[in-house]
Amino acid sequence: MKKLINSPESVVKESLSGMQALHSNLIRVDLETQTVVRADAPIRGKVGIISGGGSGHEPLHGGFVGRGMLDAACLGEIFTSPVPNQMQAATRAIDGGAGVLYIIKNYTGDVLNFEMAAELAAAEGIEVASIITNDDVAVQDSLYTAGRRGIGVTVLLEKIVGGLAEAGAPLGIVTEMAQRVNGEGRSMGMALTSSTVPALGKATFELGEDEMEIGIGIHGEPGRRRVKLASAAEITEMLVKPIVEDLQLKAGEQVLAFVNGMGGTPLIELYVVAHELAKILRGKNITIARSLAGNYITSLDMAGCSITLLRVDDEMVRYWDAPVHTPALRWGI
Amino acid sequence: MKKLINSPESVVKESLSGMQALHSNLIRVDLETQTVVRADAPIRGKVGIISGGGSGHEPLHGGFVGRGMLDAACLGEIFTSPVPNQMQAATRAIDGGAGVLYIIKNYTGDVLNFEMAAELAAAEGIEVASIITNDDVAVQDSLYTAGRRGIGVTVLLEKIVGGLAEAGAPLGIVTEMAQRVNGEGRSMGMALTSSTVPALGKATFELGEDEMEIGIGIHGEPGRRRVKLASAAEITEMLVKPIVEDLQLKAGEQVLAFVNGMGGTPLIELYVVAHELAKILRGKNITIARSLAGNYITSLDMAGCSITLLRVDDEMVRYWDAPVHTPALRWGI
Amino acid sequence: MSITSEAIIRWLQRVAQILHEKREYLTQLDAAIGDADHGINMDRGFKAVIEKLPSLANADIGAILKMVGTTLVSTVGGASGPLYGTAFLRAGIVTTGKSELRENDVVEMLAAMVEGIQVRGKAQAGEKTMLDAFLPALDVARQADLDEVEMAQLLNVCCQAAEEGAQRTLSLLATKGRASYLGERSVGHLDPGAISASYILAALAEAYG
Amino acid sequence: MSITSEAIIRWLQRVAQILHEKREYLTQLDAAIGDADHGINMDRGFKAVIEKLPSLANADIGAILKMVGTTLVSTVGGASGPLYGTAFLRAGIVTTGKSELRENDVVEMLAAMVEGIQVRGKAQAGEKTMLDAFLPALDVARQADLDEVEMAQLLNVCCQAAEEGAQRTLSLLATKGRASYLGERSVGHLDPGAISASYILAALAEAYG
Ligand SMILES: Nc1ncnc2c1ncn2[C@@H]1O[C@H](COP(=O)(O)OP(=O)(O)O)[C@@H](O)[C@H]1O
Ligand SMILES: Nc1ncnc2c1ncn2[C@@H]1O[C@H](COP(=O)(O)OP(=O)(O)O)[C@@H](O)[C@H]1O
Ligand SMILES: [Mg+2]
Ligand SMILES: [Mg+2]
Ligand SMILES: [Mg+2]
Ligand SMILES: [Mg+2]
Repeated sequence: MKKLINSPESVVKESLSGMQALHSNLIRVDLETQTVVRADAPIRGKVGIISGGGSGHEPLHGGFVGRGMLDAACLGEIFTSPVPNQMQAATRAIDGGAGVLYIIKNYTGDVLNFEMAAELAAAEGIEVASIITNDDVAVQDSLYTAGRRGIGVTVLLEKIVGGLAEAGAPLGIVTEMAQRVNGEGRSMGMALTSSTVPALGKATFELGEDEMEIGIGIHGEPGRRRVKLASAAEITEMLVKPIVEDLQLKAGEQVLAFVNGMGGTPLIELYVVAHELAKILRGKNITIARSLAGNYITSLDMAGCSITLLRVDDEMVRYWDAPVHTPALRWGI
Repeated sequence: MKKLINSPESVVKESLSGMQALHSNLIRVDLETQTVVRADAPIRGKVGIISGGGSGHEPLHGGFVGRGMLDAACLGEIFTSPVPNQMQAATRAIDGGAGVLYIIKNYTGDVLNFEMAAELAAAEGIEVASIITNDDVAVQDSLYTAGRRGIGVTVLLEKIVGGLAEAGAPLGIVTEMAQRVNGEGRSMGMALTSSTVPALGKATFELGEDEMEIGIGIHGEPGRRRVKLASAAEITEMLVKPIVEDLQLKAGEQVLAFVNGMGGTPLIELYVVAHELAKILRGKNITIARSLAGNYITSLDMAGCSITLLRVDDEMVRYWDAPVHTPALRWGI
Repeated sequence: MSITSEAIIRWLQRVAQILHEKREYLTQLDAAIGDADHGINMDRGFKAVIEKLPSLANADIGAILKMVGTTLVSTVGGASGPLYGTAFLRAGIVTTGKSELRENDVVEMLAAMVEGIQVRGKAQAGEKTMLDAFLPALDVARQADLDEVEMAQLLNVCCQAAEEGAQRTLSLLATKGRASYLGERSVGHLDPGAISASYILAALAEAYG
Repeated sequence: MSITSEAIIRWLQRVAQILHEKREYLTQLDAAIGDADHGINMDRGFKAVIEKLPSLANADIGAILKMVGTTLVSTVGGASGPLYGTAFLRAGIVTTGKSELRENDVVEMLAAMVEGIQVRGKAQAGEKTMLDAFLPALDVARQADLDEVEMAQLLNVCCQAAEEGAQRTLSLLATKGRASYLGERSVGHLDPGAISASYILAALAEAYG
């Protein structure tokens, strides 16, 4: 295992400490509870937005804390959901009296821990609403299973909903927007290589030189199927087709297109995928109203990418465009 | 070789085309000449800033074209300097009558090709000044050799000088600032893995599981020495020490600290390095006035990092903070 | 015979020991169909439990088990944290004030654990989860208690049923938890949570014996 | 005997062929002490040259070589593009209007190439660059011309000197170009540009012979 770390045990806290050192104008990091909180929190009268999950997906979620996005992020160990006490600490730290929205990616661990945290918050008299993102079309949705995973849409949702909350919208409206964004967004990912969990010290799965995994999540798990390595054009097609079908995207519609790297894939390749994506969408007469390309929701050092399409309306675009100032996303400020 | 590409021959142009598809509000890409030009160029009366070099360093330089930074970038093949005709096309496209500054990283190829381009521009009556960045302390500087390489400082210089040019400064002042930034900045890099040039199809060099290269450049070349793998703390020390010494940084001084990933290293690790860097600087009573962490000047999919320290004064900080809107760096707009 | 508070403490110590020894193995199992952290998670959680045990030297079984529950909830994370946490919390509730457990108390305790896991996780038998170890264990414990089988034997059949149940997850298709994302590819792998559950029940038998 | 325009065309075709065949080898050499692109660069450049040759069927040698120079400048990139480009441009200038080259013209042409490379690249003998092939070739060509050696023999000694010079770069420490960044580690590797230079001179001997 080759990583720029000191030890598997210390990587999460040291990385958070590095964030603190570089972004003390934006965030306060509590190393004890592994929470990242907006430097100016709590903001009286503003709905608080909290997200969280395992570490290893950087910049998600700590890198999205700041004006116009998240009020706090709770980070677990690598790929391990945070525990309710962390959410409790974050909720207390940022509650401005207007209620709090939990943004939860749909994984059993995340859902259960946030659920327990919501029970704790309720007991303290803090109003909490939750949105569970589940945009991953690689997984069959069903009432009888754990359902689809939450992946790329989470980033877009945190920005749009964060912008809305910053504008002063009440908890009900913020939650409704969160549901709408989650409802209009779909994603799918693929891996060229496995990631390496520091504590495990070696690749989670072995892939042949001519193989790849299609339909992966963000926890280094293998995907839905292992297939022969293909060209960027073919890979993009494999990812986009199920998204467009599931979203029933039609000619004339507008999307926010998000080409996300899994952590080990350089930008030059992500733009090749963006090129293929733009070609496919052009062919279907679907317009890219806004876009994002880069490593935003990652799986440690995994090489690969995911594509997210979000069918946008004017309101979503307005709050996407709204000023944001976080370690990882910044504009207008 | 595992990459999200269609073919080694098409990767540069397709990646540029993907940039164009996602950022048509900011840039115009000419695929024929592989130049990226500001959408609103030429700007009458503004000094034009052009940089360029081989591809494979994304987002450098194409991702830095836009308001407040570069007017144009010329991209060669992977790790191969662009040719004078490209610089000629870019110079013509962006010349606003106030002269043009070429920002050149010190590599024989880049220097020679830009030199020929400057001769062509002069023949056309366009005033051209050049700055050659040479911040890499891994390489001994000497009159009798090719001298130090230009690496991380280039990114910071493009931002600061771009801000100054945007503010309307004349070519002489812009060039002087470029020289000052280059003079006050030093960098050093290291690799955990080799990068893989698409046309070569395999790693440029082989590294054992317990080895790393110290003192690398950005072209996938081996470094100054191969040593045993070490902790993030030790690696950071190895990189920072020669920088601080060469810059003769003293207690009480202020720096812009730049922790750069080589393309295949995820943010979680870069922040661990940032943590170590902040610790070292704190120990020397050197203040981090501004910072940047992420993959900005890369070497394809190489895992590793470089550290750049730039001794800043108020004027540099002012133009660092000035609004910028490019595909890869954006704030204040 | 009955299980004393001391035996409960021995149980937890033994669990911590086994989970530490099996840390890599459980993590490997999780690498195949999950995210390669189950062993790490459980080891972290039970280490924290062990650290708190001294402060509970004279506590009743209910207090001890509730402490285990809250400690697991606040240190394990992932799916297994809230699930095992709730299981032990509920075990603590039904054993509140007790300083020893008889056969029917053990059945009640196991039933409370299973209920806790199901209330949180909403899984049924056969979904390839820790329940596929717990449910058969509860079934045989219940039957053994009806048959007035005495403690050592009850714990033995119980841990054997858990072990067999855990092994049967090999051929199951996961429909809950992280392994469900793999669909058909989850078949042919053991469920890490079922295996850790079988260790926990095995440790109880050992601690009593 | 003299070198005709047709022989010059054959030379360039042969260079393109050799560089294409040696593309991987030259790139490998560059991987060891550079950035793994020299073979790719040279192959791209001479492919472009070959495409333009038909339009120069009746041109004089100077015009052909100038075309080679501008084509290399505008297609090769890297260090080798401006260096070989300038070399051929200058070769074209000193052969302007000529439809055949005698022995002393060849010497003049080689001298112009070397001068072009040095004006641009500022390197001297022994710095582990293409000059370490070109300079010995120029020296022996000059001597051969003084000795009134005839063309075939002149080209042969010349290409042999280039080949030997290129091989001697193995033990040199690089102080110019990308390999200079490696310091001591550059010793023990051949310089890719010196090897490509030796191919170019070998092709001239072949094309004539
Ligand atoms: N809904 C559920 N009900 C019961 N057990 C579950 C459920 N979901 C997951 N599990 C158990 O949790 C185990 C995984 O635990 P762990 O790896 O620690 O958490 P995570 O899956 O969040 O990484 C699985 O092997 C399974 O036995
Ligand atoms: N200053 C110089 N003078 C002469 N030749 C040089 C000089 N610098 C580099 N070279 C030659 O160029 C070759 C490298 O060419 P190439 O790999 O195509 O360009 P780059 O180094 O830009 O990748 C070297 O092997 C060397 O022979
Ligand atoms: Mg986990
Ligand atoms: Mg090159
Ligand atoms: Mg797990
Ligand atoms: Mg080269």
